[in-house]
Amino acid sequence: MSDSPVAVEQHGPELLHHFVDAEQQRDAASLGMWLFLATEIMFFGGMFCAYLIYRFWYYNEFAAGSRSLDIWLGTINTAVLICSSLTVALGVRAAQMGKRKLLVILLLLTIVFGFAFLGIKGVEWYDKYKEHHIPGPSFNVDDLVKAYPQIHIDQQHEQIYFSLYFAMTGLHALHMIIGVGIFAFLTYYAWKRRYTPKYYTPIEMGGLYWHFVDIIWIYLFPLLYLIDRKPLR
Amino acid sequence: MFENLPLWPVRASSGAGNVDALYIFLLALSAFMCAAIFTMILVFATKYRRRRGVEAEQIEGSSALEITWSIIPLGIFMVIFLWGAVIYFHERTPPRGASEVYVVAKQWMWKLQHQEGPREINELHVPVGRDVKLIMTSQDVIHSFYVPAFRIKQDVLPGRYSTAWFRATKPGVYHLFCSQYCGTMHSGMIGQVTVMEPAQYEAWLSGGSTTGSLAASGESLFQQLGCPTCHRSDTQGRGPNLVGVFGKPVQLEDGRTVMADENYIRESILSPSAKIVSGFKPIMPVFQGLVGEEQLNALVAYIKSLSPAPSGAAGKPGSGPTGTRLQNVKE
Amino acid sequence: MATAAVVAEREHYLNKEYGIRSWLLTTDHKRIALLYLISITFFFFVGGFFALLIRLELLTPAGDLVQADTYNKLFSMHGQVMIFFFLIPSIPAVLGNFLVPLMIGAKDLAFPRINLLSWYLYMIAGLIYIHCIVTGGVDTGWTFYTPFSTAFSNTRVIEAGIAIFVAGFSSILTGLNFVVTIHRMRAPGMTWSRLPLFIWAHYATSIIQLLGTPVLAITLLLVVFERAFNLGIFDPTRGGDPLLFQHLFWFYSHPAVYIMILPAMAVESEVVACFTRKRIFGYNFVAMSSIAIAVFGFLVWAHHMFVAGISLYAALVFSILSYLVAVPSAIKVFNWTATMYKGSISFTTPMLYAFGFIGLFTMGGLTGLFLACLGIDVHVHDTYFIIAHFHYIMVGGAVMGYLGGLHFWWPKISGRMYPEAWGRLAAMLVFVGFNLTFFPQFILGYMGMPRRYWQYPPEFQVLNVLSTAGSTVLAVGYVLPMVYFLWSMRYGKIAEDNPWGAAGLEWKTSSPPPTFNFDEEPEVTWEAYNYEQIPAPAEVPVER
Amino acid sequence: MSSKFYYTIWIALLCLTVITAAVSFVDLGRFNTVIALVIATFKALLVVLFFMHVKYTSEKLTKTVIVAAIFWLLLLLLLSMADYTTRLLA
Repeated sequence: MSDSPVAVEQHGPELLHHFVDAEQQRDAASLGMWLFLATEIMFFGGMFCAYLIYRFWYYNEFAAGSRSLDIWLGTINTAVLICSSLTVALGVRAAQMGKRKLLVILLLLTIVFGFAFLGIKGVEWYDKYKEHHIPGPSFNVDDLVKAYPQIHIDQQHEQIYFSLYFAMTGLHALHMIIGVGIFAFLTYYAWKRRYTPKYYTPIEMGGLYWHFVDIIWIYLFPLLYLIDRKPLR
Repeated sequence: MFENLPLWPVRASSGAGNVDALYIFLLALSAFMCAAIFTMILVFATKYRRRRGVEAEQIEGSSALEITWSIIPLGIFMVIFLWGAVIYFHERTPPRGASEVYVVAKQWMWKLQHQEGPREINELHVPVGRDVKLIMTSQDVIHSFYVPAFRIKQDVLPGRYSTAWFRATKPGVYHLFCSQYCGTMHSGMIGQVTVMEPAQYEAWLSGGSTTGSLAASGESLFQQLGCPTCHRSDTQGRGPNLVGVFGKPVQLEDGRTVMADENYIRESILSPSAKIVSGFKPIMPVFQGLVGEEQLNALVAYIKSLSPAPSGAAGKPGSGPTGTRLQNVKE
Repeated sequence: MATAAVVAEREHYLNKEYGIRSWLLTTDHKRIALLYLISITFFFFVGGFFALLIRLELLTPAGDLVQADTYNKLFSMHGQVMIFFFLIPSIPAVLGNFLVPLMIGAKDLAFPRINLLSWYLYMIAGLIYIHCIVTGGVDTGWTFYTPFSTAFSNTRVIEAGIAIFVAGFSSILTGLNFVVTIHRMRAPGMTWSRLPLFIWAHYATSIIQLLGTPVLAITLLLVVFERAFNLGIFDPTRGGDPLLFQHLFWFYSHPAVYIMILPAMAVESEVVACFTRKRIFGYNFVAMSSIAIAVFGFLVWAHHMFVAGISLYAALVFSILSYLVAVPSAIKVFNWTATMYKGSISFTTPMLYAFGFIGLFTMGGLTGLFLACLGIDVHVHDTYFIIAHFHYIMVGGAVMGYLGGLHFWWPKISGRMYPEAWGRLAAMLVFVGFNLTFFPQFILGYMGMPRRYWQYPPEFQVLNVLSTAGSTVLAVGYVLPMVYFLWSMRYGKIAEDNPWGAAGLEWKTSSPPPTFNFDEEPEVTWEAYNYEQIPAPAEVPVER
Repeated sequence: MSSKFYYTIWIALLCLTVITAAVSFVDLGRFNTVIALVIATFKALLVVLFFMHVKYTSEKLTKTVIVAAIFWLLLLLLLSMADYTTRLLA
């Protein structure tokens, strides 16, 4: 997807010709980034809308599908992303204070957390693949029907839950991949001493993007994993 | 007055006149607005065209004027809204006791079945003066049932029923169009609605092959599929007793209450676990893929026939015979 | 192509550098505007070609010119090309790109490189779409309704979907750039209440682009996923709701109508003010009505679904909300008309387009009342009445606005005057041809002719013949400006800096402007449309 | 802002994550969903206000953008639900 990296346009450390001063340049970048995040909210919003309607219609299937996900991996992944948000926040602070080495380390840590998240996500997807829970001709949830006899599951409707699951986590993961790419870029330039306490807008903007992707996951986690975990009667 | 104008569609249903009246009102309103604005522009353009030595007069604007020309249109709009809403409400609420025609749309034909039994393809015969309710579904993509002479249109969706109704008022042959784009031969998915005098219609009805009523074929299908083992007509069955269910609210296991309409019955056959009736277990097998749309229609018609026809059908001439027939099936 | 015509010695954005690289790697908003101009003109003629074939096919009731499948592809691709590759970018990406920084006194847009990227995204989308066209095309209608698009169409839906997805991001980035520019880059003294109405309308447009387009993007992406990876979000056989697609689609696509029409209104405000030599009547109301249209425009989408099977109550809600958005549109028309009162009106080509715009937009807007009205919509939905209505808005409104604006600012863009007589002739041809093409379609629609019909019952033929006849006149009206604009770049009279005697910062710099727009940073000390302080030109400049 | 402050937010976020996962195992009827969403919103607020510095930004415009985006999202959700929740009534 072509949407994300562009919003963190790499301004040169020097003031670009069409701005009056550095403050105007920074304010423009910040507003631009926030507007971009607003469009991202609407982008995921379309899927949230579909989710809301189908959860309202097919609550049982959503409950069963949610139970079939690994809550441990989900929780760990949430924690991983929160840790990455911390390193990003600390990284922006390091950039502000001109601590170059610390900045590079924190950026690298963020990337590591990013990969950890994607790796765990990959494991979860692979499990779904093994269980034939990927929508399509080979989709089969007999295992869920057997495991949760108390929940009335319609196999067809169950596909809707998993379609949404894969669409939402897939697009979230795509955003993560883009984020890792952006951070690789930022790390390189941080290493190259491009950022100073006076000019670290790209770090800040990249950070905003990363936090946003974290927030999306903060919502995806309860919406997908925690629909219905209470003991079955 | 527009009946004989070639640029105006025929009015052949009880609702068409209402739609035309509102349309003429809107046309008059629009013509007036256009005339007013265009006249003003023309007058200003001639009167204030550029002349040497004459400067434009700078006028800031006027809040009073702005509010006036916001509020007055809004008031008119609300009148239009209400008028249109009344017509729409009327169009979307089929009168009780209407005779029913089940419609199955597929690429690219209309399959219709009267509750009395006769099947038609791309043709619909109806008598003058009888309320006809269409219960429609699609086998593939979205279609739309459109009869311009009746001013009715309703999209026909796969996976659920949508309904429309009309009362024809004028004998004749009218276009039936598919108005929702549905693929290659979208423009070939047309048919005709033949409106006949009641006597002629009865003759037409008895002239066709006697397959028995739709409800009757639904009943035999009901037997064939083994439904009566659980859905018994007493309270001892493992499934709910279906007598008198249709048209009444149903208490569900999860506490919700839903109206037992055509879509509810349809869903309960295809995906029984979606809405479990309070006090019953989800043991019914799924019939998705096992019964075709037309069989489903027959089953729905049968289950509807188990509920007494509403007595509100009085005062609608021509709806008599079907009402009694339905009640006969019941026992 | 634009570089060849320039002979003046003074350095400006066109002659500063030459060569293909200086254009393809430019970050100058004015050059990017010209890149857009060339590319959307190309797509306009592609879409126009499809339209002509459609009209020719409909000359006779039988489907005799092309196959049914071909016809279905023609109207689908006509819609998609015209909407996503011409109308959406037309005024914002060409005139907006050129004028927004000039009008607010900035050197460039806030993100010049993103601006260029947005053009490249548009070109990538365009190339994917052209590939889609030449390898078989797409037949879903421009609306991609499921389940036809996901499970039944055998054409290149995925490719078309991805092309429009990418084009959407181009549109988002343009909107983002405008909002940031308008917030951050205004010259000293250029307060919000001094902004030209052109800027207000573009600001409103950008809001829609930012908040609506992503929803279209995700919706099309889900359709693509459904075709490519067997996901089942809209699939009725798996319990999905085809109406959900329509909700999401129209959440963008109804406001998208305002993406097309608001910028045209932007142009009209400037043109009407200039050629009546007056401040626009009720500046505040016209400015706020743009914002109101952008906001209310998001509340009305399901009026496209009154017969689709939505609930009765939802239909009532969306119908009443639809009337809300009609009020600010009406305010604009009344204010333009009132501006002419006691003005000093000259009948130049842009003004003729403005007259045409007001007339056609009024008719399009009034017929919109018919469609928002539940009782009438049931009958006319999905008929030629709708076709006529939205062509009155999009062609009668948006394209007239675009052409009017192009004439109005052509001296600024190219530094040359276009031939006025030819301009007036083309404006008249467009107006007459347009009405001849689309007015009969209102009647056809009420008579019941459904849209997207390849063959039709013979009683509809007379009106269809009229319509086809009109479309040929319209085509001539559209080709003419392209010819004389090209001609004027070499042979046109050299334009003065402010040939119309217009207010606005863009006329205070030279024609064509220098690369950084102003030789000295402007400081604004006057209100918008201060026509009492600007001398009118001795005569309306006419070529030769 | 001191790094200690960021660590505090981080700890809070981790705790909330554990809490939301744990609470989901307790049968609270409908309130399970409500609590899960309230906690998620609280977490999101922590990230937006402190990690993304919205609390300390002097600019109203940033807040306006966020509020507008959420408002538009609610428009999409609520007006769509206006259809879906009333379909069975008719």
